[in-house]
Amino acid sequence: MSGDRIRGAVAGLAVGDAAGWPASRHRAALHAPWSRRLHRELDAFAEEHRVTTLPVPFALNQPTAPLAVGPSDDAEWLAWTLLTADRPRTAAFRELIGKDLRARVSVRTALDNLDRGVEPPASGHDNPHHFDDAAAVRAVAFGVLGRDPSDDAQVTNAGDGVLGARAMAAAVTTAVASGDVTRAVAAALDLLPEGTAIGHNARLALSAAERAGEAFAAVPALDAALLDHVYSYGVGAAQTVPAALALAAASGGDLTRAVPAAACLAALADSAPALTGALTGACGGFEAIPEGWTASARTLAGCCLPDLAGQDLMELTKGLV
Amino acid sequence: MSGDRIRGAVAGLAVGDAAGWPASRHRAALHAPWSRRLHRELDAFAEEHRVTTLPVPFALNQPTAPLAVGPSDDAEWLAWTLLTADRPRTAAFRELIGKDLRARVSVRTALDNLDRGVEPPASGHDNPHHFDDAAAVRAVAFGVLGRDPSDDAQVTNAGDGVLGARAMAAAVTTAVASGDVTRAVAAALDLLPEGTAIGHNARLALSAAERAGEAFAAVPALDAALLDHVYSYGVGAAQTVPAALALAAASGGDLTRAVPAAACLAALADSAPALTGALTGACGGFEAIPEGWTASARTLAGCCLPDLAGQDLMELTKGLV
Amino acid sequence: MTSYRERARGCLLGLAAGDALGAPAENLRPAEIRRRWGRLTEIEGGGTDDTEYAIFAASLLGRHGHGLTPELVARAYRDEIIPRVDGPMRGAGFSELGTVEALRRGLEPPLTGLVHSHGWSDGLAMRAAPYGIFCPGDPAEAARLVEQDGLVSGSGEGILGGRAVAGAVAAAMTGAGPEDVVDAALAVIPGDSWTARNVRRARAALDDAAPDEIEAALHEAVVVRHYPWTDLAPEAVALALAAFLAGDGEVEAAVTFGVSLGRDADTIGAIAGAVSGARQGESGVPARWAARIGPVTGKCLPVVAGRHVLDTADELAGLLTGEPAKGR
Amino acid sequence: MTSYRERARGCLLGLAAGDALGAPAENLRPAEIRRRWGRLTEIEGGGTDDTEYAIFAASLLGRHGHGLTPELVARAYRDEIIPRVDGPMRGAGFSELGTVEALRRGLEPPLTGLVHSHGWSDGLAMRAAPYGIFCPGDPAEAARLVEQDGLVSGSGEGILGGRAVAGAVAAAMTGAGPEDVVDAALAVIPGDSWTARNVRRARAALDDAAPDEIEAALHEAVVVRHYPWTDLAPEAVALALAAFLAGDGEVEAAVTFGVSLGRDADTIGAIAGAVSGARQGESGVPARWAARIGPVTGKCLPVVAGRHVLDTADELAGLLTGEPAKGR
Repeated sequence: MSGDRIRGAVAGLAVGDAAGWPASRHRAALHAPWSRRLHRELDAFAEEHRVTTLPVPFALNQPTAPLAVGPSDDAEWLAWTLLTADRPRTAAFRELIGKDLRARVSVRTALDNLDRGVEPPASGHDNPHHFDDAAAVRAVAFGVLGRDPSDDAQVTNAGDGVLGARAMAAAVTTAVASGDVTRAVAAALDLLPEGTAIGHNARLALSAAERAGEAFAAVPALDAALLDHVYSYGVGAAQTVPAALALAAASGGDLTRAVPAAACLAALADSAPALTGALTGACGGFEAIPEGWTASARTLAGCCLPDLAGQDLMELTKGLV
Repeated sequence: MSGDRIRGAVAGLAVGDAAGWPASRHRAALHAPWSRRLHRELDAFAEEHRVTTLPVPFALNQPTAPLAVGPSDDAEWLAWTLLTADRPRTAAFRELIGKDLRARVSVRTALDNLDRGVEPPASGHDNPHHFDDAAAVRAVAFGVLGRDPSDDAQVTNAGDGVLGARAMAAAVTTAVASGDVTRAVAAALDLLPEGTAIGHNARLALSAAERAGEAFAAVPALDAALLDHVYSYGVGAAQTVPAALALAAASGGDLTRAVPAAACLAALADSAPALTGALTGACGGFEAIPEGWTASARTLAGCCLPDLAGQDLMELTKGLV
Repeated sequence: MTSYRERARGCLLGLAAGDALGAPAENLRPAEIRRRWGRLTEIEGGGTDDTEYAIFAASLLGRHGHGLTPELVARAYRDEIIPRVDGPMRGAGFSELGTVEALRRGLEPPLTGLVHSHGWSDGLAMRAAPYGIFCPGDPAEAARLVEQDGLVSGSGEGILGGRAVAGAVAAAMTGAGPEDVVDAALAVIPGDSWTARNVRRARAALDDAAPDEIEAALHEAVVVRHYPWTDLAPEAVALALAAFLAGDGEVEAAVTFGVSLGRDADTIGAIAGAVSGARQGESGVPARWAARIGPVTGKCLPVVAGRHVLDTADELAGLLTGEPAKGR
Repeated sequence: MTSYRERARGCLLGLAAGDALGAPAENLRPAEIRRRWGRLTEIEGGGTDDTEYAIFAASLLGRHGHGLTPELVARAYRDEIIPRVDGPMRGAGFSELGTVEALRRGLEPPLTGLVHSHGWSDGLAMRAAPYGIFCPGDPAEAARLVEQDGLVSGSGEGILGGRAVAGAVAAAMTGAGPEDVVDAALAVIPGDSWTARNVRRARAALDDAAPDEIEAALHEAVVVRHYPWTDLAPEAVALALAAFLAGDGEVEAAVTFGVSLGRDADTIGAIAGAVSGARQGESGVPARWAARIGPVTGKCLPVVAGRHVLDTADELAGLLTGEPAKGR
């Protein structure tokens, strides 16, 4: 039974990763660079001609498969973490230096730091995106393994970025053990001090979602409570982790309600659905996730970590039951 | 009771319009042009540096209100249609020529055609986007009024674009009268010949969604059935109207399930959620829509039709009960 | 009198030359073309999809003649095009790529041409010339035949654009005067169509505009302003036929004027070259252009790699006269 | 001996001059700056947010002195900044704008500085000079005071950047040598911080690099590569202090070198100008620069419109000496 929930956490992250609008943008990275340049030119054309027809990623003279529904950046980084979880974290990251890969600003900067001799925790701290949720995504792996994600997290993140990772790992571990979303959320909250942005936002988000009563209904309140929009990074742990906790709670742990609601939080649609999917997938288990989604979300595209192209994410959970 | 469903159709469209990822892109049109140019430059930076942190619309030295959850292009064009529904359609469109506005390629080209003396139906036919769903969005107005949308539709569209409008109007009229999603979908299907792309796709979509059993579960199957991704225009009536019919049906007419699922069909997230919201809003009525959504979706931003900035969309339904 | 063979060779040489001449001018504004080349008169590189697809269309006629049906065309796509689409398919238009996707999904024509959003593509018009060659003096039959091909990958105005070009070539194959050729094109499409309106509008612009304003007048008459792509059949066909008229049906004048208009310049050049080449025959195509036309590379359609338009022309002529194709 | 008043005037004149000189170089690469100006030595236009926010910070000290608290700063934002944000707020940094949003939502410090993602902004460092002026010879108190301001709009390294600059100015107000000034900056921030690491790294780069490689070495030492914005305090403060050292504590040399580094050039120039100006006093600021500094326009902070940095300097000096401010 906990095996089903372990698989649910991993598949749930991939489903949420695939459900968000940005997934096809990430997957389109597999296309030739001119394709994305043309995308920007079309956007400029629409601006100039004042037409509202926004360009969506397209496959002109490029393979169409990357634009089908499928997992993207977060699922690949989760897979990489599962594959390397038993190795010392700094050593695992060091192997990525110089490789052809795509990653969040925090990870890119951390690799640059390691390359310059800046070791953890400075590698994650001396980092303009120390607050992003790269480590929180990877923490799903440590959550299903029942391990502390801190050593991993501080390679690339600091502050709210590390707290978000600890909260996600604790929530996933608790959800895998109990299937109980209330207990999972409480386990996360225990690790998020009130005086931090992420701790403040998590409590704000949970009460806003509770008032709304249901996941989709909570979206406008979460937008108003969490996002400042001045320069709204879409992947800040202080926004995405609280949104995931709140939507998981509001849905009663139902992935089919929580993930699409997360995708409606437009500014957070890159990773909030993935984190939400991991939490609710862990609560409900793999078998509760619609088959069409697990079928289309389990095979990695290699859009961030080319070595993982074609890898079946669910294979990586085989030893973990 | 049908008054509640009329208001539900109108509010539902606005809610779906607000729920999709592209809404804030449209609303950001209220910001200074350099803001969107900078957005494209940030996208190019991310490409060059191979970072996955995608820029989301931001409000640096710009008002933040446009980036809060709210309605965008489709809600404004619906409002314009409600305001002008009693006027001859060509005359109503003619008044827009030369005005500062933003619209789909079909509408922009139709205004250009009218300006050159190309009258309907050629204005909608001699039109590279004759197939888009601009008229289908406006048809929600004719649906709640119980009128034929064809005269309106053919000003800007032809072929599937006009069929989509007829189908939407019929479905909304039936939903307002009956509250029954099955009958509403059947009314739409009656007007969509099997040998057309929209008719073919509608039947394909409905059976795919029925097999999936539930709205969110149906998303991957709809993606596989409807989208070719070669050059996937996000607003083709032959894709968005079938998706809306299928998700409305799969949700049993439940807006809180159908609209967020539509937002997960990434390539169609611009207008499929809006059309889905109109159908399910008409089935369930205004009171069934979460209050947080109706509160944030009813005030128009003026991002496409500046004269409508601040207009309360629900005021326009007052005479229609 | 110019033989069918000479006209067929002139038609496809003109098509290939216009394709190659126009390729570097594609999507440029006329002013930018003038800035770069003055008048663009010399072929710089190879041709594109226009030539390769025309050779493929001719091969369909060689096998099926007047018995061609959409089902046979779809089968050729499935047997000869799709298996060789190895990873990305390069150099084809949206409509062909959309059609390949539709065929892969198991759809049959006409749905294969309806389910993508580029039914109006000039992808049929660019390859319509062989149908005109095959029906000299019979524009209606040429138009009927090209429609069999078009129903697989296009719809609406895309099919009408193919019909117009096939009809024009069929008329030109008899050496008809330029105005008669354009009348023949108009005769095989509905008057109440975007393509017909554009052809009439372009013709009127030619009549009314001062010589130095013709380019601008043609753009004003038919170019879609608020749309980012240029491969619209109603536009490309109208501009190509206008170029044919402006060049008084002479290959060099028609093609160089056609490519000076920018937009889908290679296809405009290919159509103008095909129609005028059919009218004048092989001798009408400048020798310096003909010298630049070699076998196609198959970069867009691997199945035709190594084929030469002159061989294709000879085969088509052979179908008409019953003679086997001679060497190039 | 140079008076506090002369040093205060030198500090804020230097800040305003560096801000104005660097403004056109913001976000340019050093090579592009060289291409455009050779060495950028002449002020072209007005200053930016650096100067206006510094004047605002000084006004806080004038009212609250050593009793300044984050609550008082937040009240000043609510009373004097937010009501005048009429529609868009121009010319401020992310951190100030994010803080305004947080205050509008009813948050209190330190959450107002924590909930946006730009805690590390150099927005505090750019306005830290008045706190140093106010605490001559007492870097620790200058740092404590600037942190009260910083807790409203920043966090972490953003606050440390402000502390370092305030500490440096406090030391410079006694005419300390350049190395001692930088040591004072380091003394008021944790050694295990990004800012301290960057200052040490920049200093080492200055020591090690050949003269024509200093710019590149400084970039290599502290510039974040894979991030699109340049307003990071650990970077701007390290580059500004490096410029101060490279210019041997002289205003013109320090500021012109600082703005040659690009990145957040106006803030780098402002900080280098403030520290060196405090050290040299008003006479150290080139007269041609001083002549270009007029009252601020209030384009970033309407509440300070019409104020002149020299009046502000005199008021701060008056607080120290008990004398009322003299005319400019």
